[in-house]
Amino acid sequence: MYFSYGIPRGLQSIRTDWRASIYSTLIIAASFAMLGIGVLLYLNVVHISRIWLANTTVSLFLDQGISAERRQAVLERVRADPAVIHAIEVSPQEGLSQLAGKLGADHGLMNGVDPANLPYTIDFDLSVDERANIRKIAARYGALEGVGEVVYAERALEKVRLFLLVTQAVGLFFIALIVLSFLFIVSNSTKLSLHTRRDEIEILSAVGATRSVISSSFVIEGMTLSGAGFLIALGIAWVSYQLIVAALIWNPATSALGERTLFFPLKMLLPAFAAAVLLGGAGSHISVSRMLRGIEG
Amino acid sequence: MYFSYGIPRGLQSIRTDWRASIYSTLIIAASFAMLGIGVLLYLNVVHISRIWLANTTVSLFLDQGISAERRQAVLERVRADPAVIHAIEVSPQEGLSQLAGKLGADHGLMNGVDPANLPYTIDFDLSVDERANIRKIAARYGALEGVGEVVYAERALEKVRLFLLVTQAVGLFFIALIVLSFLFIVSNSTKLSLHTRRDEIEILSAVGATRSVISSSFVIEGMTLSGAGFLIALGIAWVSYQLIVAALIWNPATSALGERTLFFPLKMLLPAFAAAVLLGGAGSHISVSRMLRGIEG
Amino acid sequence: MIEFDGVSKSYLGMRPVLENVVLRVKRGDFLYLTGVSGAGKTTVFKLLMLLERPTAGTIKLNGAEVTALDSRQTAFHRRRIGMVFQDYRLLPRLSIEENVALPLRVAGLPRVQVRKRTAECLRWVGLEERRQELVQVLSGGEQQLVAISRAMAFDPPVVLADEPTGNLDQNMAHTVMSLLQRINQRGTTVIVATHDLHLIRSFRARTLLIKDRAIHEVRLVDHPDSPFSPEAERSLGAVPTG
Amino acid sequence: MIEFDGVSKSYLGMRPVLENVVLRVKRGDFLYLTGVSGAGKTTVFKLLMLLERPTAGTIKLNGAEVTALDSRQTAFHRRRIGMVFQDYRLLPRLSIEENVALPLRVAGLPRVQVRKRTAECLRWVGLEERRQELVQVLSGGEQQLVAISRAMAFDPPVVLADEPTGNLDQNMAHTVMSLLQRINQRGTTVIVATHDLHLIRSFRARTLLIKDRAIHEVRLVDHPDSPFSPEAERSLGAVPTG
Ligand SMILES: Nc1ncnc2c1ncn2[C@@H]1O[C@H](COP(=O)(O)OP(=O)(O)OP(=O)(O)O)[C@@H](O)[C@H]1O
Ligand SMILES: Nc1ncnc2c1ncn2[C@@H]1O[C@H](COP(=O)(O)OP(=O)(O)OP(=O)(O)O)[C@@H](O)[C@H]1O
Ligand SMILES: [Mg+2]
Ligand SMILES: [Mg+2]
Repeated sequence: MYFSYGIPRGLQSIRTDWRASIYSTLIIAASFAMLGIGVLLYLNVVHISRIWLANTTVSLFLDQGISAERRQAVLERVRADPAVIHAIEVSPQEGLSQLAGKLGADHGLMNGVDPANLPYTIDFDLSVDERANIRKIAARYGALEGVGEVVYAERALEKVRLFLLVTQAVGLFFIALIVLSFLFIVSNSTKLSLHTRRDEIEILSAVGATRSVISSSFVIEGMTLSGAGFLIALGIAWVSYQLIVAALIWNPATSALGERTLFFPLKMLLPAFAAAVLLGGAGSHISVSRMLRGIEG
Repeated sequence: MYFSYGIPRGLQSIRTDWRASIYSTLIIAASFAMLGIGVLLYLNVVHISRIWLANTTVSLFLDQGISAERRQAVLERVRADPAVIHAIEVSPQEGLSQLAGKLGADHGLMNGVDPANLPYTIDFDLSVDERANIRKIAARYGALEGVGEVVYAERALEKVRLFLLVTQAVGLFFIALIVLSFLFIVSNSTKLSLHTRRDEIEILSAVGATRSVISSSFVIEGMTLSGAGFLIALGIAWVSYQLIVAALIWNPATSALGERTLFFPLKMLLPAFAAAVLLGGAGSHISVSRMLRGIEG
Repeated sequence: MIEFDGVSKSYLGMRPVLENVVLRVKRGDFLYLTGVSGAGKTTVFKLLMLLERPTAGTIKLNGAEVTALDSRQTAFHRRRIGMVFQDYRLLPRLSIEENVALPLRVAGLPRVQVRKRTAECLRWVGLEERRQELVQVLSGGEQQLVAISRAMAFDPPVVLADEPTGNLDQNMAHTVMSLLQRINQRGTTVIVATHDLHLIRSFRARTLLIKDRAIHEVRLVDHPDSPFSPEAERSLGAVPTG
Repeated sequence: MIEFDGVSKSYLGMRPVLENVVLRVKRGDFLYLTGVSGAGKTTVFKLLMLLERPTAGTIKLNGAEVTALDSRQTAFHRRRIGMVFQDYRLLPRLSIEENVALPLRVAGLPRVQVRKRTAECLRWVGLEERRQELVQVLSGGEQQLVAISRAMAFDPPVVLADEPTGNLDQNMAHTVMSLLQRINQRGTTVIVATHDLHLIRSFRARTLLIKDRAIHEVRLVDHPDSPFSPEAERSLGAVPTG
């Protein structure tokens, strides 16, 4: 049925009524583009805020008067940890000047502080995947011999968590709305283009075509147009993405941001393409079937 | 022409082919909804980050050994400034404990600091409108008698400015894309629905209707459907907005955020509605005219 | 073969078109269905094709009740009837050949067979040379020939021709009627709906008249100008010819 | 009034339909245009209506060259010609009344006048009782009557009727032909395209034949069965009647 009638007829239909095909494809492409843009924006906001806003620097304050060997052993232990990135040792002098830097205008306050009172510290960051486990990791290092206090910005972490929560909730709500709008647009444009081909469907039915044969050519047509729309939208999204990343990287202030952006991964695109094609086919099938029930009374 | 033919015929067309009218209206509504959601999200992100992210606390460090009267005079002067909100006086003791709080885990460092070395400060915030003028305002207060140093987080401000810049640039780019997609969807669905009415246009032309008469009923139809689509989308956007705000306010952590959100102001909605109606009319007019040129050869 | 029993049809909210119609057509019959404009000729065909459902009564084809068929059976039922629609019902953007091939293709016939049969049907109406042309650019008569050709494509046991010569010149009309007679001689049941008394005069056959919502048999008389009795002639609203 | 001078027409990429056609029709003429299926009858009408443009030659109506008209003038030109299309070209979702009123409404006539004129045109074809019915549910013949009615609505100086009786019963055909003759007597130029020799036989008038891409005048003879000379009859592909 599909090979003898549906596929050739569906493709022929696209060719012979190429104007309507172009209009439908562009509607679908634009809807996919809107959807893709929404999802991409959301993914990047969550991704980048997860990386950037999370200040997960952990400071291990080593015991006062710790031996140089022990210090070295702790440092090596830290560096060997796969959860850890960017581990560095900070001497009391460096620590003091860093603190002065942090205080900014208030740096005058540090004048009375004696570096001899300060401990050596080891500062490190956690890899993105391990950031959720910061508490456990901190506790683990706190129990280590030679480590006095373990410090990390617990409060800042809470803020980031809240930010992510709000962003995700609001973002997902909006994405749900966009998906709904998208489905509305695609289904109504399918209905609109089929509505005008009621004649054709009636004629096919009158010459003895079964429902599934009639639907087959429309399913092929719907799948092709939807797939084409998806690919066009993907092209638009990709070009937009490249433009934005290029603009971000070009500006030194945002170049690090630009390098952290995401495009849709391939393992997401292939199922999405398949879904788009199926969606087009299913939409056409449903519309045609509904129309046929109407025609047959 | 519009009264004797265009308006009655346009409205009749909507009624008699109500299915196609519903399909078109829903396509337009969904596109407007996507557009509206995008714009609303953008407006709110910019608006809220402008208010919330901008840490514009200004600290006036008063001269060491300033008289109590003079301190009072400066405070009153500050409080009388319309650009200023939340002005408070901070004693050296209070300042020190605030600083310890800021340092968090590093608070042990403050043990060696003597509050007698610290000055009185006056901390205040700037009203949202005046935040851009922070430099000028700081300089003005620096010149005041009794004020030693004026401190504000210049670096943080730069960061926020950058954030806003990136958000606005990326946001506007995406909004441009959404607007383009929107126009594509609306124009192509107009073309699609007119394409199928080529017969009707040919018949009108054959019975002696001028181009403007033919176009008139389609213009009325396009305006009505586009206006209806706009209103439906507005309803969707409003309900979504209310839901999100209610959710934000319901959570104590985000309730302050929820209270700061914006919906489209009325003075923006009225022109937008007019634009939607005009867009629908213009789109139909252009499509019909192009088709007529094709028919007349 | 075709049996209408007490069939009534009224379209939604309209006065009835047919009332309590009884009709018997035997396999291999050739007959005319006539009546004034709006009498219900097309309606009878549509009922038989299941394009409309009767308000009351039963319709049988080969003893099987057609109104009881489900969607799939309806499709197979329609393949047993070739109908020439009064308004042709062609797909304008397809070529002549593709329109004629349509019933064969939707039935899933192999490509070679479709091509062979299509060529044959087109030869009968003299359109095989022009088979690539789009139907939408054809003249009225040419479209009618395509419609006739398509109705024959399946070689169905029943052919219903609704006003098949209304847009044809006399020569072409003669060809088409001869064609219908030829397939009838091979066993196909043929019903021609027409109001063209000259046609009936040239190709005499059993004639049914729809009048006052019922189907009557018309008595044929042996008169060179009119095949009908004066009474039947009057019911048909015919004006005296010649 | 109507002048074709050296008019040729070939549709895109096809062999020519008309070549170097010369035609003169005087105001108040009544004439038949005949020819086999696909001869070009409809094409002649479409050229005159400016629905198609000639490949060569000039067409004049009342001395004004129609091919030189701009878009607006074309609309006014078409209001001077009432055409009954072979395929009716009605708007199926409008009522009978609205279809007939269409040319009047698009011309901007006041509502009262539109209603009055529409009722009058519908009365001529006997459809005034059914004016509210949708065109899409009408029978073939009823639609043809609506198309005829619409062509008269503007009371145009020229009426072109393309196969106007192809789907009508004899009685209705007679009514329509009498109507055309009556408006012709009031000064309207009427051209009827038909291949129905019986029609020409009943309502004799000057007859033009399209043959071999040219228009020929047909000599009328005084014979009860055929109005044409045997030669003309042969060109028309008519089979001997009776
Ligand atoms: N779908 C429908 N809804 C309502 N009325 C209809 C419908 N189809 C046909 N009719 C009406 O039923 C009557 C019979 O129509 P039908 O088409 O059967 O006539 P007919 O004998 O074929 O006439 P003609 O010779 O003009 O084709 C007509 O008056 C027509 O208006
Ligand atoms: N738009 C078109 N494009 C290509 N060919 C066309 C077009 N319109 C008509 N033709 C061809 O021109 C020829 C004349 O067509 P026309 O409709 O004028 O014939 P006609 O005399 O009216 O025939 P009929 O009696 O069958 O209506 C036909 O062979 C037809 O196929
Ligand atoms: Mg009929
Ligand atoms: Mg013709």
